Amino acid sequence: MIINHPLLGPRDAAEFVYLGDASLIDRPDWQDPLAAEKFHDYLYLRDNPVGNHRELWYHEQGDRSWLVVTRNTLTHEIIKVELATDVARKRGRSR
Amino acid sequence: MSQPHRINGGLTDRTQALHFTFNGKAMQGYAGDTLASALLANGQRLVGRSFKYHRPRGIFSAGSEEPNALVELRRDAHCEPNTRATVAELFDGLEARSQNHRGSLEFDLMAATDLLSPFLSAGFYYKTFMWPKAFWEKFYEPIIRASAGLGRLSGQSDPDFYDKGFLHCDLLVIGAGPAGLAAALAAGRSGARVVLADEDFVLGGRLNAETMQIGGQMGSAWAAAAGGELAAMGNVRLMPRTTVYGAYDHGIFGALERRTDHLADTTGAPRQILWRVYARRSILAAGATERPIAFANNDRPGVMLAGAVRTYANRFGVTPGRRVAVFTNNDDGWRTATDLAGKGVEITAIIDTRKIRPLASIPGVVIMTGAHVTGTAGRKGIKAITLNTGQRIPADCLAVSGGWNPNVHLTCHQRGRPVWDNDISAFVPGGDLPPGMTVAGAANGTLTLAAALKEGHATANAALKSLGFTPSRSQAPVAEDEPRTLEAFWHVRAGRGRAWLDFQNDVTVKDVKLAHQEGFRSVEHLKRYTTLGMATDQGRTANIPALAIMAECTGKTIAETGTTIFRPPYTPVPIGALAGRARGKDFRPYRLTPSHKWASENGATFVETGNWLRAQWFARPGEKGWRDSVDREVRMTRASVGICDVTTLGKIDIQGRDAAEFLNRIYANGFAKLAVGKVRYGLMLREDGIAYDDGTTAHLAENHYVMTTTTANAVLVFRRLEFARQCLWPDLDVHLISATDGWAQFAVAGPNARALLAKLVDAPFDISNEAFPFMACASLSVCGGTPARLFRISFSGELAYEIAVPARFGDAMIRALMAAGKEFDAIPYGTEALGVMRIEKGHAAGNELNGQTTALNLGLGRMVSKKKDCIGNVLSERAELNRPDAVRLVGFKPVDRAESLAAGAHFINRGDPADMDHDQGWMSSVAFSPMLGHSIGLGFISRGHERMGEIVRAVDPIRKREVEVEITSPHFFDPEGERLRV
Amino acid sequence: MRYSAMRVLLEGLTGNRGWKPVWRDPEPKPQYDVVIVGGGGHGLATAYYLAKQFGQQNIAVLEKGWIGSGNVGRNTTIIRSNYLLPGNEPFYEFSLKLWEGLEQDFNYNAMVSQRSILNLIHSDPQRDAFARRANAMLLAGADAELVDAAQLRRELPFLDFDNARFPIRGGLFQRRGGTVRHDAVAWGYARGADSLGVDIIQNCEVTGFNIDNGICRGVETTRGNIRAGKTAVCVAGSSSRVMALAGMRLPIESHVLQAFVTEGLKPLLPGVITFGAGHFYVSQSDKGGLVFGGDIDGYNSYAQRGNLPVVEDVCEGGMAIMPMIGRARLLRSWGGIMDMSMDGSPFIDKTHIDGLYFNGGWCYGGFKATPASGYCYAHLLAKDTPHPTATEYRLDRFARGHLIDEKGQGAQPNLH
Amino acid sequence: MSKSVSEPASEYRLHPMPFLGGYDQVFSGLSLREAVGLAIVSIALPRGNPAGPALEKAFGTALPEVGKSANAANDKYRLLRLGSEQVFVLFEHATADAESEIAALIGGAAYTTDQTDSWVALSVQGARVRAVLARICPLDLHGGVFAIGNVARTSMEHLGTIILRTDEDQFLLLSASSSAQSFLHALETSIRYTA
Repeated sequence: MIINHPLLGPRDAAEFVYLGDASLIDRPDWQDPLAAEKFHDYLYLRDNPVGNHRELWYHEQGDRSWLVVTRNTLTHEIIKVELATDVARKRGRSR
Repeated sequence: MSQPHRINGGLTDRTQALHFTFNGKAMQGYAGDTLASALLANGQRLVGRSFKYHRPRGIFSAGSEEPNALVELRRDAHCEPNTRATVAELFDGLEARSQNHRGSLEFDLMAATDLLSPFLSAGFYYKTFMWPKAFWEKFYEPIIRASAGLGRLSGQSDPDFYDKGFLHCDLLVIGAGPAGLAAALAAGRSGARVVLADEDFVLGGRLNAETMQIGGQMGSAWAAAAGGELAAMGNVRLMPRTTVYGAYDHGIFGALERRTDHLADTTGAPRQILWRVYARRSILAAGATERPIAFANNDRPGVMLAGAVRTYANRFGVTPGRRVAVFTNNDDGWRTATDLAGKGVEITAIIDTRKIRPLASIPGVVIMTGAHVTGTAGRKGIKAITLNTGQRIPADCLAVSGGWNPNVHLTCHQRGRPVWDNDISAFVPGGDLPPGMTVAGAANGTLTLAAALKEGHATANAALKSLGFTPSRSQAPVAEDEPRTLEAFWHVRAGRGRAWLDFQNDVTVKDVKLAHQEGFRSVEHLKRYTTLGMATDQGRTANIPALAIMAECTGKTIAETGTTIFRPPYTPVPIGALAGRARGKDFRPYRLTPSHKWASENGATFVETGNWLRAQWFARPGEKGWRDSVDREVRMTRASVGICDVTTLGKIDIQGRDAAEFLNRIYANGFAKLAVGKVRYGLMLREDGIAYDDGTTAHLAENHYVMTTTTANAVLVFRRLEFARQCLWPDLDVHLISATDGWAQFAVAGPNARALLAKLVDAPFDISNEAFPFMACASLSVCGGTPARLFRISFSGELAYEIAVPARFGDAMIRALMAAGKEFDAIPYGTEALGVMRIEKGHAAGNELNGQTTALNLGLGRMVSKKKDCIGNVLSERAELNRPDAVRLVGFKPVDRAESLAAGAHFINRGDPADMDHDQGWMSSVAFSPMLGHSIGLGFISRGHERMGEIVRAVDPIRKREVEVEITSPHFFDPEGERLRV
Repeated sequence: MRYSAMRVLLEGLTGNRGWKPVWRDPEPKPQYDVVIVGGGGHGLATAYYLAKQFGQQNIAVLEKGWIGSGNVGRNTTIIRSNYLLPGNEPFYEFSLKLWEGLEQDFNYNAMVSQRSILNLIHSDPQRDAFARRANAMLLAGADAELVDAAQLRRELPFLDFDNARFPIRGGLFQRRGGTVRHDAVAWGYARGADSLGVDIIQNCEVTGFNIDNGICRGVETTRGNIRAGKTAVCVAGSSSRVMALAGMRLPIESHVLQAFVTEGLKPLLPGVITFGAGHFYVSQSDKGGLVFGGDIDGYNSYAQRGNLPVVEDVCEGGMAIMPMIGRARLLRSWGGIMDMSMDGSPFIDKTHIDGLYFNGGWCYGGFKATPASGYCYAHLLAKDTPHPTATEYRLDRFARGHLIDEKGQGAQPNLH
Repeated sequence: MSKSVSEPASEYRLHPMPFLGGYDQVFSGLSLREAVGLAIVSIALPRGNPAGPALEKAFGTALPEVGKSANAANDKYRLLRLGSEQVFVLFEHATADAESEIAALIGGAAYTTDQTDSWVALSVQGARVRAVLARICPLDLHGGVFAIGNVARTSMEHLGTIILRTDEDQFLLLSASSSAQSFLHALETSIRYTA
């Protein structure tokens, strides 16, 4: 596979390490009254769709950036590639 | 004449005779021959035996679809089994042997199985060999295994080298037949970067096998000229002898280039190169494969594909027979007759299944239309054919054509399914091609020459346009379309005897019918039950006729019946090529510590730790075994001072205004308030609350830390930190860079560590206990100006430091340390002594931090802060991770101190049976403690911390041992930690 | 119809005209006591044991394609019970014991071949871990044998003992491990179940569940609605997709695992060999092909095909331990969809929806589990209590913190 | 800081050793040479506190885009932009104090780390350099794609590598210093196999 890195252009997916569902960005608040349950769902119940999947890839043999790749799990077509930092900020993560 | 079947013409070089042997018999061919064409030239019809019935087999095709002519090439370790003679390029000195027979090829003792064929129908083995139970493995299976299989591997290491590479292009053209050449010419002339690959060693594909003309030239001559033009273009890479075997995601192709397989001397250069081709667009122009018609005893040597017979005559100047008959359902078969007749070969009959007017008349030839071949005669090579009329016609070669199947394989390597085309009665590429791929020529079902050339040209131009190139103005090469009508005809019902579909695996028409009868009607069930298409040729000539017969049985169309899935590779690829250079010591790179050279000069034995090589111990003369060395290293370190290269520990340079906050969230214990100049031990959890890694982090300067990780986890921890910094807290100002390789780091441990270091640390830096206490760190200089970092940390439990210098000084540093330590009898110690000392001190290492243990299990539960946000603390509180009977890390001593302990033993309470229900835990690490004089162990046992002094059994049934052990504190040596603070 | 050598002889003499379909092709009935969704090895085995051991009569197996088209039809055919953890080892040992009597039990030769499985050891910590595991196996009544490099060299002289990047220091044998002809397992269970009255319905895809007040009453399919007393899902790589029809999210990701076979070769390898420092395992089939595999590709996928880096990685591992296979040619590769769970261990459990049961999360270890998975699932369906060897395969174990993590990789499915 | 004024005296003076002993070989149509004395200092750009202007002032050139390099105004420093927050500065500098030179130059505008000893640097040059690298480098090194001055971080033979095109037929390769021997072996093998 080839991942079109937003900064570097197309790179072989072999340069990357796969993590999984991009919802791993949405780490719950540790002080939430339901923290135990939310952390369980966060860690263990991830999206596993047939079709488009937003997922985290790490460019370990490259610029060390984490990417959010939208990829079809049936065709492997990659629809979108974003810097995970940008996605995280958009999702309200900061400090 | 040594080559009785050699005739005039063809592309071989008659001035270059090549000598080779087949089954030890000396033969001769010419440059440009394949082994198959040379064997045919020498009149060798019988070349192998089939898989199941050991039937005699001859050369069937002239290409990579060959099911029959599989041979072993070369000898000894170079022996290459299952090689298709039809694609093996002849070279001087080639040795070839037939395979899969017991006794000689001519008199194969296993041929008796053919007599049992009524009992060996498809799937018979699923129905028998069940009684008595023990007989399967001891008796039946070994017999089946020995008679199955095909060629033999030598059992020796492959002596050849292989390499891999990467190619990038705008357009990959797969196949250099007419369509592929036309496409490559169009693309090359436009300036695009083109790769043109073909599995053959000559460009041109069928052009070399036919007598057609392009632009007034012989097709083969045109192909040679086109090759010349392409070779002269700097933007085109011509790759003959290269099979594009797989189409992978996003335009990446696997291609195997054979570099030395056609050479007698293969030493030095890589035998084959596995290319990963990154193509923005691709054109599949892989041609088509002819298919046979099934009839009784159609598997005898001499029965061949009609197109192959033409290939041998036109390209190689070889006639496969002296009296050739043709059996066809299409116009193409007639061409075999006219081409061979034109070369003076006797044609005895042309049998066409169609009721048509004869397409040619050749004097003396029996021409029958609307007729069938119903049988053949001749045990090891046909002598005659019989027709449905009962007529018997002599023939030593029967050229059969059932039409052509486009080579759609690569179009199906992703999601594509081919679609049935009634016009040519064959599957053609469907709509769902790999992105960027188009198909041209015969592979696309465009089976005539002029149309294929035009399509190649047009397809290339369309691909170029989509890439933004301006196509050149050149026109498609001009030729005439040959007649190509066909009426589907799959098998002859009349006739006595079995009719073969899969020649190699011995699958007959009857087997397909039996599969249907037994309910194996899905094409995949058919394949799996009968083994149809699972041989080395993947059923290239067998599958479609078999599908047609299954369709007949079920009353469905072939389109409804569908095909099995084509999967990579298109043709088989040696494992050696797929592995490339990665073998032996080159399997993975080595990482060497800065003191490696010094250590190897000083008696070190090295051990692989991940990719690192580390000194395990340093043997001294007179030491009888590794234990002597290790015991000495421990004793001398604890008595005076020892030095150990600890560079392999991961080092991560962490900087930023928020570095402290970041560390505080990464580690389970607090890091927010670590003062500059101090080091702290940290425990990292995974988000699921399991202990992950541990190490020390030093606060070097404001906003500047250096973290150490375990050797094994250095890369993984870095990855996790990047995840946290980019995905979880993207606005924390914190930056990471690996410093593992940058610093040569040495542990200096033992009562004289300070005295030794004092000789090296530059004035005025003060390393006294007061000025530089336990857990202090500093940047300073050593040995007269070399920058260094000093950490007062201890893994051994001794007064200890770790001193780091830039890696380029590592070799000099170990020599300086040893020189300065001479007066203290300083010794180097390796990973074994390191391990012994850490066990004596009860420190957890990899065997304890195995990804299954919690801080609680490790006795570090209190380190996990509940007062801050950090990775893993929420889920570490889950109930079952905190059960009162959870295992705890404790120490173990053998009750009988003379006994030695074994890691991996399980703990069972005294009086309990030794079974899984009574399993109390396990011994994780053991060592002989030279300080205590007996074996000690660390291990996990249920409620261990409450059971000090209790005696349990350490059972080790795998080594048939059992030792009674006493549960103790894990801190065996200097439990109060007095030595490291002095 | 009973299969035997005599039968083969008789049929052979009479033109093989008497063989009957191995399973019927019935129309689905409107109602069954138990509907099993998924006609793979586990589903067919479940039906077989439900009928045979637990006396259930009215059972259907629904398969969206052809039976055995999932992972039982595309794997590396290995059976073994060399597990470490108490939640796993007794279960897999139970499975191995079922394999040992399977062919006589269902009267079909699935070629269960206990040729042994070997895990190579390359370092001291690895030996410690394997010793712990071997002892766990013995404590659970399985067999295990720890050998040193010298013995291995005598048994398997073709391994690279002299020049390996990661030296071979020994190995853990399970002599009772081995291989089974994978397709035949599906066919044998299908034949056995069919003969006990189970309806095996191919080309019947489940498109929804009829859930009413928290109770599952049956399934909607491409061949109509079918009512069911109990609905048992058993669809491996499709687990997430199918259970989503019931509104459930699972601790499972679907990943592709590639496997490979070479051209046929005369007997070369005695048993199954697993490289301990790379990703490679291999055995030789009765037909002579070297059947081998390695790591999963590592990204979520339902594509049943993989990519080159893993192909290369696997072959590199192969050449690293047995450089004699360089000239063997890779003939065919394929990809199966693995239901990778969050701790690498499976589920055999009721769901929170009454009447709906789930079996899945087998990662790439499902094949060897087939008999026990079927047996234990049948036990759960028949008795509503877990079989004693499958008590820990619960869906709520992550919430409780009861992890069954053999590899210690945590909630990272692609590392299990 | 050059070798200077007040180095403390010591009887154990340490002499640096190049990771490949100063390797320097000429093959047919190709030369391969360890770049000894090349200092590497990484600069991390602070978050929420743009350092661009300060760095531009310090080096006399704007920071290159990711994947590009630029020479400082004085031609002494070459800046390699490896990531959005990461720049490597390469310059000739023999002693082990390169980091302090850059830190002083940029005056605290960004974070600096000495990377000199983390990397082995090999310069490879010659007519067949692309054919040699094509055996191990997954990147497209065609001049139209990877122009002079382009820089990328990738993996070759399982080793992380930074590749900088310094001329039409010349590349500078940086790979981890601990595996320098294996990296050299990979290159030498490529050279042998393409001979």
